[in-house]
Amino acid sequence: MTDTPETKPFEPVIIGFTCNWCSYRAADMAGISRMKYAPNVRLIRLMCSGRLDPTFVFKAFAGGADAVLVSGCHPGDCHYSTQNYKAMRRFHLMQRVLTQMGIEPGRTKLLWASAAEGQIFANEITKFVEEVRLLGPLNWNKSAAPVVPVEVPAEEVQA
Amino acid sequence: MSKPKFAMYWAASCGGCEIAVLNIHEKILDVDAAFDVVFWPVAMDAKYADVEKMEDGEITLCLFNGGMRNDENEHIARLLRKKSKIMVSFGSCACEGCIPGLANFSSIRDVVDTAFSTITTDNPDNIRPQTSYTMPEGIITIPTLNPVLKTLDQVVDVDYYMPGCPPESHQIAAVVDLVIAALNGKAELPPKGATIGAGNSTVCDECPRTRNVKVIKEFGRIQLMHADPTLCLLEQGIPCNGPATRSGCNARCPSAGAQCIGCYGPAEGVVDYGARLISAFASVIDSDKPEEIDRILDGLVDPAGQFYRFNLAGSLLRASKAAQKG
Amino acid sequence: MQRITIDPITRLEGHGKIEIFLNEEGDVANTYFQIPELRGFERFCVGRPVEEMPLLTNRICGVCPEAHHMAAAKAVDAVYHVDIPSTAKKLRELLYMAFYCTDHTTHFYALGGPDFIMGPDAPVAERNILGVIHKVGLEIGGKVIQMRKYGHTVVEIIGGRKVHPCTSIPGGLTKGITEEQRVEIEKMGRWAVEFAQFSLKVFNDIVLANPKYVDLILGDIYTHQTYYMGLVDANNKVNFYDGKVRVVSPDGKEYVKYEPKDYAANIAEHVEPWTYLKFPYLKNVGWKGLVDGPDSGIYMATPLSRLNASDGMATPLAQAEYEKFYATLKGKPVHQRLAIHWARLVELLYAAEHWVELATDPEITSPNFHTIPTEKPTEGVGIVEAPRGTLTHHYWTDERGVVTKVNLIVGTTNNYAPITMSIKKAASSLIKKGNVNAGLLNMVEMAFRAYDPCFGCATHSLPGQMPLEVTIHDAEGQPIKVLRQSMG
Amino acid sequence: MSPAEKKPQERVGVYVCHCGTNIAGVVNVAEVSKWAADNLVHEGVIVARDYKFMCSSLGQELIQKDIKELKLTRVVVAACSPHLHERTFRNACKGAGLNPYLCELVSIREQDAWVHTDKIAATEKAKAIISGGVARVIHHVPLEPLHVPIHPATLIVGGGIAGIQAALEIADAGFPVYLVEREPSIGGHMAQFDKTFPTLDCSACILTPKMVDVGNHPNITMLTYSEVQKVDGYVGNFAVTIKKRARYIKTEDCTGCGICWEKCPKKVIDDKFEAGLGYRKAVYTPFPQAVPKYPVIDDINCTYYIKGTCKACEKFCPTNAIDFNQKDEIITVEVGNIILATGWDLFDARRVPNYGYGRLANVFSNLEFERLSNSAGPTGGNIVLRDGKTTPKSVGIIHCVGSRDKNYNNYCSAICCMQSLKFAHLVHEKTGATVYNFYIDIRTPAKAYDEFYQRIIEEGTLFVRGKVAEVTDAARNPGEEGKLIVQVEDTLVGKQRRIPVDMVILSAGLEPRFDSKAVAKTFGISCSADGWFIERHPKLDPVATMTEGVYIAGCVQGPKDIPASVVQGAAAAARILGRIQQKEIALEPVRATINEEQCSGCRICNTLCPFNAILFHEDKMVSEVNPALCQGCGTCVAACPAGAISGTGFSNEQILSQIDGLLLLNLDKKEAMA
Repeated sequence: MTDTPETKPFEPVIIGFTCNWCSYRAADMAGISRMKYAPNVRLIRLMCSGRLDPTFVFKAFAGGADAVLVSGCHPGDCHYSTQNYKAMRRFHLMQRVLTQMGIEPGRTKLLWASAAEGQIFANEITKFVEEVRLLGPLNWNKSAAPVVPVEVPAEEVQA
Repeated sequence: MSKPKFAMYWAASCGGCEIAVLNIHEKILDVDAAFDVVFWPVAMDAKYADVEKMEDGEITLCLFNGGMRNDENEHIARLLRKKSKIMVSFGSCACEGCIPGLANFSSIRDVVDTAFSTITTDNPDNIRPQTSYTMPEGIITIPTLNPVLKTLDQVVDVDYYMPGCPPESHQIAAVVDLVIAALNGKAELPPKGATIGAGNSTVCDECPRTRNVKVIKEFGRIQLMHADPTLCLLEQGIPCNGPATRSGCNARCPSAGAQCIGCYGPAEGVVDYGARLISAFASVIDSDKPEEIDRILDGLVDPAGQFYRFNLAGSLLRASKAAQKG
Repeated sequence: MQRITIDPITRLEGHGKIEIFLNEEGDVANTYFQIPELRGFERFCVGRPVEEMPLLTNRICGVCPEAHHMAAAKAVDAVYHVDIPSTAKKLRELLYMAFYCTDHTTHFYALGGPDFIMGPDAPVAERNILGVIHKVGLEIGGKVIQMRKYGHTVVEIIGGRKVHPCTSIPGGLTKGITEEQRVEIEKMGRWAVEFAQFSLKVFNDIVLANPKYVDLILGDIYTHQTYYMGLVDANNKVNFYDGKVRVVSPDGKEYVKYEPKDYAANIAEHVEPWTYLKFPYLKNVGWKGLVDGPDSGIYMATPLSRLNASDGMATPLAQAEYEKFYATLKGKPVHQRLAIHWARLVELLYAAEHWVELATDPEITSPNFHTIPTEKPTEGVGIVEAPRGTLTHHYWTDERGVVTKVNLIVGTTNNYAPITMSIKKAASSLIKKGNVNAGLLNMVEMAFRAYDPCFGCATHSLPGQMPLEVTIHDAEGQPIKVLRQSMG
Repeated sequence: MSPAEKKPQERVGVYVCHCGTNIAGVVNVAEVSKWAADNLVHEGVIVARDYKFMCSSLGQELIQKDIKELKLTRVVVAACSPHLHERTFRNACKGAGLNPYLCELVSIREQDAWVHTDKIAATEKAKAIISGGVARVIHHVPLEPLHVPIHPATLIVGGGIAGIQAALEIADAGFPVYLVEREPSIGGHMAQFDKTFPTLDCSACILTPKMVDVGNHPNITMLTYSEVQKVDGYVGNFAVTIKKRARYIKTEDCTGCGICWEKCPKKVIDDKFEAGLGYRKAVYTPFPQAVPKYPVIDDINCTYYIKGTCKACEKFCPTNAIDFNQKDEIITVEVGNIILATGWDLFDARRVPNYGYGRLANVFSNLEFERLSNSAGPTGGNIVLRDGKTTPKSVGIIHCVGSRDKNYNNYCSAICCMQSLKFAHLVHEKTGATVYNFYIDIRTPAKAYDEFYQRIIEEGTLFVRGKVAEVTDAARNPGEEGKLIVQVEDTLVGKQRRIPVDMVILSAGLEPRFDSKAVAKTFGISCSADGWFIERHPKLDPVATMTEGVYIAGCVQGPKDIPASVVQGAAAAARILGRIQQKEIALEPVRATINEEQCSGCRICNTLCPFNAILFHEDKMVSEVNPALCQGCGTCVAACPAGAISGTGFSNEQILSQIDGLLLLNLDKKEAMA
């Protein structure tokens, strides 16, 4: 976990998972068109968002990433027909688990971007970086939150 | 000539592992015959002083069960590691934290506060146990609890892992045979870091229930239905951890009509047990619409607990350096 | 001031630790019995689906997981306000009887037994199960192992697993038993009855026939005037699985009898800063410190307590033994702690008899073993008698049946205060003028072991050997003398 | 309980490209390569160099020299996107004797230099990216492409112009073709048309010769009145199960003389070929030039099958070719490749109620009009109203019916403009009526198309720019009595107009076949949300699909006109011929494999593969991946609860290590270990 001194602003480290056919090419597109975005994201290329194993996301957080981006083809346009739907289902469940683990939902983002949407890709990354900057570094002390708030109302004393 | 030395110890555990060892019944006599039992609190005089006096590596085989809940657990783990040739992480607590590892969902402060503020607790001054306390007669001390419960291999180097809560007696017997044979040069010990006394596949491999392709339309609660006794529980919507849980238990719980709760931990080579189940369950959810997916997932009232019931302390997130700081 | 540290005594959750402080005269100034472990089930069970409680709380104790499984099962039934089918109730109780036989057997032969069979002053090396076997013959060892095997077999048939059963759910069980299984269970049950009678005979021949032991039992060192707690049925007979909690005062009169759900109005837990374990006491009598007598809320929950708190046993053979018990020990209640061993055997016989009753019940093989709960889950209490004392589980849930709060008062915990007192009493009466000898250790150990302690419901030690090491420090705290007993 | 981290001792070379100033202008490449050399030694990095253009032959030689002299076992190139030069550098490694899959290309141009301005941040990011690449490449394994033989035969589904073109191309090249057609005859929609734009040559005249060629071709097996039921196998080795519906005609005896349908007493409205305007018999061929020539008996309408008597056809057949007991036949053919040319369905104009089609007699669909104006059609080519005699004096043609309309289909159907212009011309030519074209935009984007548009304007056709709101027969003034009134906002003059006409022709759009989704599933390919089949690449690979060995041609891929369909038919054929010539095909070795010992047969993965590559063995209770069908998406790898499935090229070790690398955790393993 990166402890940043008050002096310089907190620069989040974000790991991004892209699909070989859409979002990775969107990143290429952003590059080719020289669009600028925040340098905080480091991308990993998968063949398909369907390859995304929650282990990868947990590994990234455990390794000190402040946030994780998951991206793939738009629903309906998956290069492998329907695999991005599986990615979507996993993402939903994964986020619930992460929340219970004390990691704010805002630290994970699911982004659909086609090969042509370099601009969207660039904008979303910059936006995401700012959102994470506001959340601050991943704080495990703070985040070890109870799953259900423990309340002890007095009247419950009589069983 | 002296027999090889045997030790067994429990850190933060329930004692079930000891009972499981005793349940190998007559085999226990083989252990007694093959080994010189030098340290086994459940069975005999247990004094750390004796162990401290031993040569390093003097103990041939040490079965260590229980998690690392406090500094004393860690101290003894290090001591026994030093003195033992073969250190076996024995049972779910040592291997992956087991049920007590669920405490890692909350801060240790939270855990203690809860224990000392229950409705029957008479604690007007809101007292908490002190690791060192001065009584009129003098200072008395108790161990310090760790911020998170750790697995054995997060504290010391481990030679073998033997999963299960507790490990099945027939598996223990088999391992005992293997080690004894190996000591007599009649068998090969597996490579360091291997999991012993368990299968390489998952519980489904041993489960007698019939299986079809998986399509989850709804998650159910076992008490709210009369489950079909012959059909795969997961296909009936009951969140059964069998698909991701290492085989070796003969699928006891599913065979008895209860879902597998995952006490044998992850299969060979799996990095994060819970992630396997998250990915598997979610993948076969029968919907492509976010709202409907959420509705179906609402049927899983405690996903993290479901997927990390025995494995939280050993999970990527809760085993991370960062988490252990907190 | 001198200080004696007994560390470690046998392991109880981590390991228990006894501190004995001597005053300038070398007499006992005070003793502290510390429990250094806390796992926090009350906290981390919060957020879990309530139907998992019988599986999670199992893991509090691997020696009596059956007790936690049952208390939890009854609590979750209560949470869902569901009446379970009588077949389910009988199956659970049958499992529980088999468990009791196993557990009581283990304790009597491996733990408590040696003290009497071998004698408190027998050489340490012989004062264990092996010594017992040598003295009373090898076949008894076989019988003990057989009894444990049979017990675990029944637990596995009904509970699905030998350790940490898994079949109890809100509304009953996940499975029933077949006729073949029933026949097998009945066979084992009948054997268990004979075994229980045999065990009482062993106790009779070796202990009661020996005046020295009887004196020891009746001796003052091991006597405390406390309240006694136990679960009783409608006829105030001892019951392990169900009924009301009855408490009798030191003079044997019924002090209170309450429904499980009213436990919180009757029990409170005192906190000390030097131990992780709490001291339960009778709320309405109050906490007066570690002292006995009618004005102190300290109570005991053991086999002896259950006999004291009841009007008898529900099965004929056990009832006869019950009467003999009080006749021999002259009056009721019996305050002598060492009588717990005998009481345990009376319970063993009852458990075995009831085992047969249930195994021959026509309903036992019925497929009607689960009722689907229909009401909204809210809150529930489940109480059973664990071998080591009254066990209370109390859960609160939200409308989805997810646990929001948990309270547990675990078997042995009930006896934390009495045990502490016993240790102090034994120490005080044996340590005079700083004179400490090995005999002290045996005696303290016996005071201790009578309770069959299983702190924080961890496990207890086998066989017969209570590892004790006593270091005597001088005023500067320098060790001046080390006494130790070991297997040699 | 994670397994002890593997600590391989590989010899890694790192090559940082300047790409002229493209990278070097923002990233301090010299610093980066020095950093790699200093900080990644324990990972096995023994050399790190930077160079102006790594992709140049000199750059490649630099790498090859190191591979040979420094005995490199792994190569990491930090340059542009793998999509640009991965193959380049892999080949370079191969040239130097290193398995190409032991080379990893990481992008510090598209993903770094080109998108960041802060030079320090960009340089630091480059280090992380390279660290990730190094951590990953260590876990690469040598891979060999998968070689599978190609069966020389080809299956073509759909006997329209695209399918016909493809069939002839392949057959002429000397390879066997199975041409499957659902209807009794090949020809498709083109056979229904009168004239074809812009040349106005007669559709039948240009199509019929091709149909005959197909019919007579020794290399073509026609399977008309047939449907594909099941496809097993994979590229090069498909086994296709086809259902041949019973014709009740002994084709070996039938001469196609036509006496049977002459004598057949049962008239049936022909809503297929004649678009409901004409009749056919219960025994029939769809049209005179049908190929094959022999008819079919429509057993739904045939009196014999209804009443059990009649058999007129049988009585009169000179060659006893009628066989009422014929049964459907299931056959299986082996092919190496498949072309799907199943075409399109016409948008049902009834779905636009305000245009009155089906309600107002003289509102016609474009297909109806084709038949009306076709000299072989029900009116012998006379353009008349529903009454069958009255010639219209004014005709309105409405464009974009069901197309470019968010209520129906968003897409442009591509052919309607030209088709409507063609209609306008035909009406003029044959009736001299006044013609209005109601259009949104006129699109004439092909050779000689716009010239045709100009010609139609000159012919005096009236053009009203605006989306027609309604077609009604409710007259508001005497002038409108008995007419169809077209209510439209003329957006050029900016006012509402009511234009009375005698006849309205709706240029209904093209839609995917009603069963396109099912067909896609049968062949294991994907269709877009609206139902058109998805090509491998919209620009660079328009006729291949993501499924190796399955190609698409014609309107099945999206609306297009005849020339475009012919082009695609030929293109698909060319692609397949290339394959057949090679006799075998090399597949990318990025594949999933299941460890049988670890697989528990839980069957979680079974439903996850869109290519049906995962099969379950009931006997062994384990699942298996067919490597030739697997496309390497990795979804099953990620889903396997037992961790029994591994994916070559994108293994867990590779990705997990890359994460460590990107987070710079690999700089000091001791630290990184929790």
